[in-house]
Amino acid sequence: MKKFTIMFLALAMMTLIAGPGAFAAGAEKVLTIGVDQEAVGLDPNIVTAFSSMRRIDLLYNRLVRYDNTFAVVPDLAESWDVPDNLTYVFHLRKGVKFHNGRELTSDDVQYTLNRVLDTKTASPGRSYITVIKSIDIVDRYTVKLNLTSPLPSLLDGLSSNNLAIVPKEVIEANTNLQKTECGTGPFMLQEWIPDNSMTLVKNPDYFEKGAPAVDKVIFRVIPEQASLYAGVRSGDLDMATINDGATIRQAAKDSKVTVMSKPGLNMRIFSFNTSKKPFDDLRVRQAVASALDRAEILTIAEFGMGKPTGPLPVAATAWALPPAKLPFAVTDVAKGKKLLADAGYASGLSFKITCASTYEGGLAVAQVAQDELKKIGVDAQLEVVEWGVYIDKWSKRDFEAMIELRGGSGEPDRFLYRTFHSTGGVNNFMFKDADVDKLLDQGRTQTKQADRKVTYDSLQSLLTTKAPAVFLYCPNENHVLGPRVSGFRQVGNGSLFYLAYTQVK
Amino acid sequence: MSAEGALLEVSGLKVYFPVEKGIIVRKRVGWVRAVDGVDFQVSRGESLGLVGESGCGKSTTAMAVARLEALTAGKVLFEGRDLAALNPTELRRARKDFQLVFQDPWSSLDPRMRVRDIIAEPMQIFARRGELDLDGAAIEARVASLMESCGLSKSFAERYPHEFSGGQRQRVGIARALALGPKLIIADEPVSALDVSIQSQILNLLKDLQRQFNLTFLFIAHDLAVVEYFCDRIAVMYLGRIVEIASSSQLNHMPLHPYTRALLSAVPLPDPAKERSRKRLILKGDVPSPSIERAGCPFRERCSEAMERCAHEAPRLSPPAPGGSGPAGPGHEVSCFLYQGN
Amino acid sequence: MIPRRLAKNGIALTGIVIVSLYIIVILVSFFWLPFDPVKIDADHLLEEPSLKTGHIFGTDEFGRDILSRIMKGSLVSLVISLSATTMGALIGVTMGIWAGYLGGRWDNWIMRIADIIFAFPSLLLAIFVMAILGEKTWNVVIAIGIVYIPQFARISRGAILSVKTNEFVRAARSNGASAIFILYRHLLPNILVPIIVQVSLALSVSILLESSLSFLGLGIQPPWPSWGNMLSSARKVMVLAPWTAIYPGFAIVFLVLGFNLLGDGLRDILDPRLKNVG
Amino acid sequence: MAITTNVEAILRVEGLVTGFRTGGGLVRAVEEVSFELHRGEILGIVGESGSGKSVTNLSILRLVQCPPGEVSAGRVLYGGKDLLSASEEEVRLVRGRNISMIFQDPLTSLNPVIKVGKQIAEAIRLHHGAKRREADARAVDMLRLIGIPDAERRASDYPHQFSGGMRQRVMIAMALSCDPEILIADEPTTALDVTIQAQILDLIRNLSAQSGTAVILVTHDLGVVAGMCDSVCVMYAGRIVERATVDDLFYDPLHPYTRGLLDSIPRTDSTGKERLYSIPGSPPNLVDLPEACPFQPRCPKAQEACARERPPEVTMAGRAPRTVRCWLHAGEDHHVS
Amino acid sequence: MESNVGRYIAKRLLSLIPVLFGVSLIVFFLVRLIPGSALQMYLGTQVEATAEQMVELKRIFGEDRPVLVLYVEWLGRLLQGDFGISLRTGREVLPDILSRLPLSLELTVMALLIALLFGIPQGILASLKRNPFVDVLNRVVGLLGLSLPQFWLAALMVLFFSGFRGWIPMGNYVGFFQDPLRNIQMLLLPSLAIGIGLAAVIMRYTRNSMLEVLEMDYIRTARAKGLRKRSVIFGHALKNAILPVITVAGFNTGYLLGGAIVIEEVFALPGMGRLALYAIYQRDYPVIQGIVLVIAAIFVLVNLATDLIYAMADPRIRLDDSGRKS
Repeated sequence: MKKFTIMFLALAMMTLIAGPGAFAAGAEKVLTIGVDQEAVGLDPNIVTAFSSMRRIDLLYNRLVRYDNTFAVVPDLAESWDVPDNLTYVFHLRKGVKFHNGRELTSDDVQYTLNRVLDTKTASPGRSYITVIKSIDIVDRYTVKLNLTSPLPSLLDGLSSNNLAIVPKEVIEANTNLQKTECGTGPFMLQEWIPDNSMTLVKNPDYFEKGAPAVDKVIFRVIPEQASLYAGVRSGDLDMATINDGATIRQAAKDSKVTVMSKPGLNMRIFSFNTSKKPFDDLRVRQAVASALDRAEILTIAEFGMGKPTGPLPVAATAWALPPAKLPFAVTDVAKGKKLLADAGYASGLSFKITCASTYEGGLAVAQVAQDELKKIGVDAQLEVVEWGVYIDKWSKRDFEAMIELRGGSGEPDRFLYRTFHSTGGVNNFMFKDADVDKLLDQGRTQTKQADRKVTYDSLQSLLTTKAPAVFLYCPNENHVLGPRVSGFRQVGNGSLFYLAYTQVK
Repeated sequence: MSAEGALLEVSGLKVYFPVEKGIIVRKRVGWVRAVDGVDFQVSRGESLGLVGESGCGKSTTAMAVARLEALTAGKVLFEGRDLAALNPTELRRARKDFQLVFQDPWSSLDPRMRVRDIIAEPMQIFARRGELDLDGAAIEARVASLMESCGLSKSFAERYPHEFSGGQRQRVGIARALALGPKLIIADEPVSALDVSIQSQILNLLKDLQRQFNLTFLFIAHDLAVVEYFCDRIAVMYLGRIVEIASSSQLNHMPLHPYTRALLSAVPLPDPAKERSRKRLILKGDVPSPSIERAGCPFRERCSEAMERCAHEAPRLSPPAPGGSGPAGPGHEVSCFLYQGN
Repeated sequence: MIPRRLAKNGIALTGIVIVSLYIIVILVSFFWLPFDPVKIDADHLLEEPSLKTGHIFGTDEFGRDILSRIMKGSLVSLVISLSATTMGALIGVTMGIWAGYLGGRWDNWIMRIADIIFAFPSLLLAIFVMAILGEKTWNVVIAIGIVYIPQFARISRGAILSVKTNEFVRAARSNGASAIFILYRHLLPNILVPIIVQVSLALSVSILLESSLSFLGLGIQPPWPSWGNMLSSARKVMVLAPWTAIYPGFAIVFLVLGFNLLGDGLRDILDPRLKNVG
Repeated sequence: MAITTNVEAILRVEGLVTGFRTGGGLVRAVEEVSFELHRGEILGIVGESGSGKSVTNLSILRLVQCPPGEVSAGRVLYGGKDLLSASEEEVRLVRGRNISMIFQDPLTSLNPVIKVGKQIAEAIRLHHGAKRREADARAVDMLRLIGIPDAERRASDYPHQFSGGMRQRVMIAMALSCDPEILIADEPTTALDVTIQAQILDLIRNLSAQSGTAVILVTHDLGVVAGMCDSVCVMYAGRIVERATVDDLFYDPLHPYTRGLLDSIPRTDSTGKERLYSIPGSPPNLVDLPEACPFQPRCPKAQEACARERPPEVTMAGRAPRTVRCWLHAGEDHHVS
Repeated sequence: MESNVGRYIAKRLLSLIPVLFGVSLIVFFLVRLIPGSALQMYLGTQVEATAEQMVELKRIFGEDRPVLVLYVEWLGRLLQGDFGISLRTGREVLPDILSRLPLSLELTVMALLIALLFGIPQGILASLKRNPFVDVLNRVVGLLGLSLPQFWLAALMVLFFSGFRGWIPMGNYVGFFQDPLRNIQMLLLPSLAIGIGLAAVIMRYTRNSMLEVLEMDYIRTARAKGLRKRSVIFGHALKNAILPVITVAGFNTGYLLGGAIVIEEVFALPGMGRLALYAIYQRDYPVIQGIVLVIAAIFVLVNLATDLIYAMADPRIRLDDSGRKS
């Protein structure tokens, strides 16, 4: 007993003395980034988890990618031609090497696209490119895609991480790439300790000269937002991805750190199950739309870290109409009350808002919405469920109203078609509207940007009026940076691709 | 051996406790032979004492007679009916006729019940099943009269057991035992836990009650002096068997079995002169474990007169052979080769 | 007898005073609260505790008054802990006393079941139950109650084992009493002491468990406050506004302390061995 | 028989008062107890439960738990020193070396988790400064001496591995390991069967005779007293009601309580089956005893004075110190010295 | 003697089988009662999948066969030591659990040590100082420790210590064998948060047990022998008083292990509790099943170890087949 005590005290003392100074900085440049979630797997064609995508950003390349203005720019494809709207020809960069040293060729592009298209792979990226009829290899560095029908969002789809180009031999050796990695990206996987850290090292053969600027990127998994922020403050972390408004607001006042914040592509919506009473009645949906105060919701639920939006994310400036120009832009309690009364709910209405206590589940938004709806005589109950139950209810359409966070897109077709078309894969509103369907189909076949703009402008108005959901706001994408970091840029879809150009002192 | 007037007749009584091993499946690996073949009878109105040292099986015998311990073998004839063969309902009914008085005045009364309820409970149990024709008022009256018979002041009825001294608690226990008007009282060391001055009170009370209610006693004790005072006949037990049985005075003045003699000589006499002059037989060693199976006489290791025969043959309880060490009275039986022909 | 001794025992008395304070707060909360505990107030987000604004414990990230929410939440916390403990105690004690009384095979089976429940990490078990049954107040009660079953089963079994050797049990049997009669009339009243003490411990632990569940987002439904879900939502803003976490935390600490003091005092009073001391 | 007058007293207890504070009030467990013990003497202290006989002996070595117990008055003179006013350290050195104790229940009185050899050796090392090895060897010797077979091996057994009688032998070995002048045996055989009791009493008697150790034998069994003791103190309700040589006490009891006690014992050597005498009533509650003879409510010879005033301790004429605390004999006081 | 202990351990280990079997049965069906599925979680609200893809996905996620068949298959593989493959990460379950086990165990052991090192001396002190004021103060402080919610304490610690580098793990957890000092430094606060409640429990048990033991006859014997107070307390009293403390400590070790869940989450420690939490959130059935089984096994093993330690400390306990100790 006594021996134990002494030993323990001795250890404690040594710890105290050795403590903070115990780790020495190496000569190499290391950037440590804190994130709140661990990657699930690393196979770009298979994973769906947002957290995995953030690693894949740095490990793999796609044919094309978004830049920080949501413009599609070359990645592995140096350039591309679109001879007609059913044919795409990509010219690949030469001398691009996979991390195993082999050069990337058009075979790999063909293999990857086929892998995604194969139902056995069960790739979430398949829906982006189902229109591809065949993939022709023109030469070692040229690939031609033939489509069955026009798809203006094809390039946009190809920029998805789910369509990152992978080497055949590594997949065949490992059945998939979940635990291993062999991309063409600026960084290579060195070590992965699940739920703790992932260390990436610089790819010396990266095709872009001068990139990456650091030798190592270490991802650290810290679930608590407050701890992430504290980590950047204390210097344990160089930067952190934080999505919690309260923490960001705190960090914004802090001179020790820099906060980068810009509206992202994600979109917070208040969605209705249009197949169920009372939301099968358009007037009820519109009443809710009139009652919700976007500004207040943003202030309280996000601490102001976001921007009101319409059906297309405001950040996609090429397409999105500002919400002020759309119907129901202004909160109008009287109108809401009248609409309700017209629908036969003059004496009030009660329904359940399903939400989850996680960030995506929108509990905070739901609480504010609940409060606001009281003003038009709606007694909304919150059904706060665990995230898995939330997803279950979502996929079984077992809800009346729901607070959601939808991943938007810089390209209107890609987001709107699957979300609001009556055959759309993620149309869980059970929304069926002939006019909307018509406009969506039309947008797909039109090729000219100006024509499409007209179509999607009217579609935005129509969707806001028909209100399968109330489009609330786009939360900001936030990064908190320590003093050592420079050169980082935010994309807006969460991508950390610009870490490849980020420097540390 | 026809027991004319025998209220209780016990024959071949054995109580073995299994020694078990194993965790998932429990297997029996041996027996503790707590009672190993006991025969005796108690006549109406008689008091039979069972004496012996701790672990000799006297209490187990009493409990088995009362069917509070499962019998391994043997018969317990109570008024000619074998208690061992009764089904649970019959047994429950039969319990009215034989009741127990326990040793420990502290644990034998439920500390959460008032004295009145403790004494009334047996009657309530039987009345509820319609086996006793007493209503609430009648029960209350009977409780009062029982308390009086047992020397308990009426004012005690509302008190809890812990408010009493040991002697008073023992009186409560006796009143409870009498509640159903039993024929046989099995008293398991009823005065062992009491101080001398209280012990004599209780012994006198029991004697009075015996006379008053014509009770028959099976009286268990380790104190020979107490048993001799209280009982008509005494059976001495050792390692689960009766080694000697005789009338009290006979056992006192003419003990035959070496164990009985040692026991008697070990009892200190409250008389300095006698103590100084008496010759003591001090036994060697301790009582052996009852879980060991043994051939021969159970007492032989500690016996100063053990013969070779004792090691492989067990003596049977029988009247001493005439011409042995002296005259033995009627009903005097002993289990020792010293007193048996070949 | 016991009430008088309770009053004389300083520890128990302190416990009673603390618990009574909470009960008074609950009673008051039925009629009066400083502010509406669920009313969102965009003008007073995360305000510091101040006498001037009347938010003496400050406001949370929705501008709701923390004191009002703590007061409102105390009912939920107390009701949950009482019900869950009662449920666990009823089931557990029933299992335990029968196992102890019947012994042998029955004992083995009943206690194996208790062992199995016991082998589950308690929080995980509660999480499972919550996830299966859904987030309703009564399900929190069930989830927490289940956790207690094995504890009560073990304690009451042990107590029965020691009480059942008492001669008054034999006396009852010799009077022809049935097993149920003996169990409920004689044995149960005599094992109440350890059970009562365990109840007071369980009461306090259930408040902590409810908080843990709410902390993980599985407890009481917002916007209705429970101390646990207040802490849970405070987690995000506590760097900014420590009072959002500190006051609900103290509310828990003091009530749990109250229950513990009460239990400790009860143990002193009811344990006959300690009766002569102090 | 040791005639005690001309042998020096090695222990003198004078006016000892010990009380316990309880929730119900002050329990006066020992009240003005005085007696003396002489070299080689076996002194019996006899009384029923709660009469204060054990507390008296615990008070001698200041072993009464404090609180709630408290020795509030009196002197215990040993070796020219008053143990009650001596320092704790001085008393500690007397314990086990000069005055040893054995207790009623040898199972609970031995530490269950320490080997018996070690428990004996402990005292030897402490009081004789013996080395571990020596002490261990002496412990084995002691075990052998008090008749434990295979002592060498048994020394490394734990108490629960011994039978009741053997355990009491171990206690005795422990108590005698430092050759004390006085052995206080507190109900040493109460938990044992009669045949084992006979063994143990025999052992104590022989050891005392051999080594000249004086013994205070606390018991409730007058038979044991008759067989063992030279002189006796009878206690009732915390007081010594009668003090006499063993023969005087048994053949000429003076106090009504002593007489009642003797008459209520069933005897194996009696002839007839005459009804036992029994003292009516039960012992008094020691809290707030009235200023009266505590035995008065049960006494067949109670007089008016008995209910009014506490009887004085009367020293009687005759052999040895003979005292009685009773109004019946109040006029017969003989001060010897 | 030795073979006896061996046989006892073997038998106790055998008796774990029914318990673990029961646990496996319950956990397997319990997790499937929870609404939601791993497949749903994989798809989330963003992914479109065609009917053919869904067939394939259902096969991959094991939703194409009856649950009973799945159980039998799982049990069969389990008996061969194969815990299956995570539905979330595709990694093997057992190595994933085993890689996190050391941290959780270390956390538990440290918390236990803290509890014992604070609890026992404090408990002894409390039992000796019979001054009512000190006694009450001691008990109130002890009870306060018992009343602090672990997660609240942990959150406050993070709040106050996050400014000091190195005291709060920031996803840079290092194993004990990589850097013992850093490791202990990092785990000190978390284990304090977990251990403080148990310290209070241990203190109370030690105190009560000491009080009880100090009233025992053998303490009187020891004093009558003339032993010094110190020898009486440490040589005689503590040896006995520690026995119930062993039971309580062992009893609570399993609880500590399970209770580390929230703490691991708050302190960002890659332990088993956190794995369990995510597995539940993601409906990663094989991982949940594996973890619950491992924790249950550890729990019963700890109980066994407690019994063994108890038996070593208390010679009265014979490790034979007397069955369960109550």
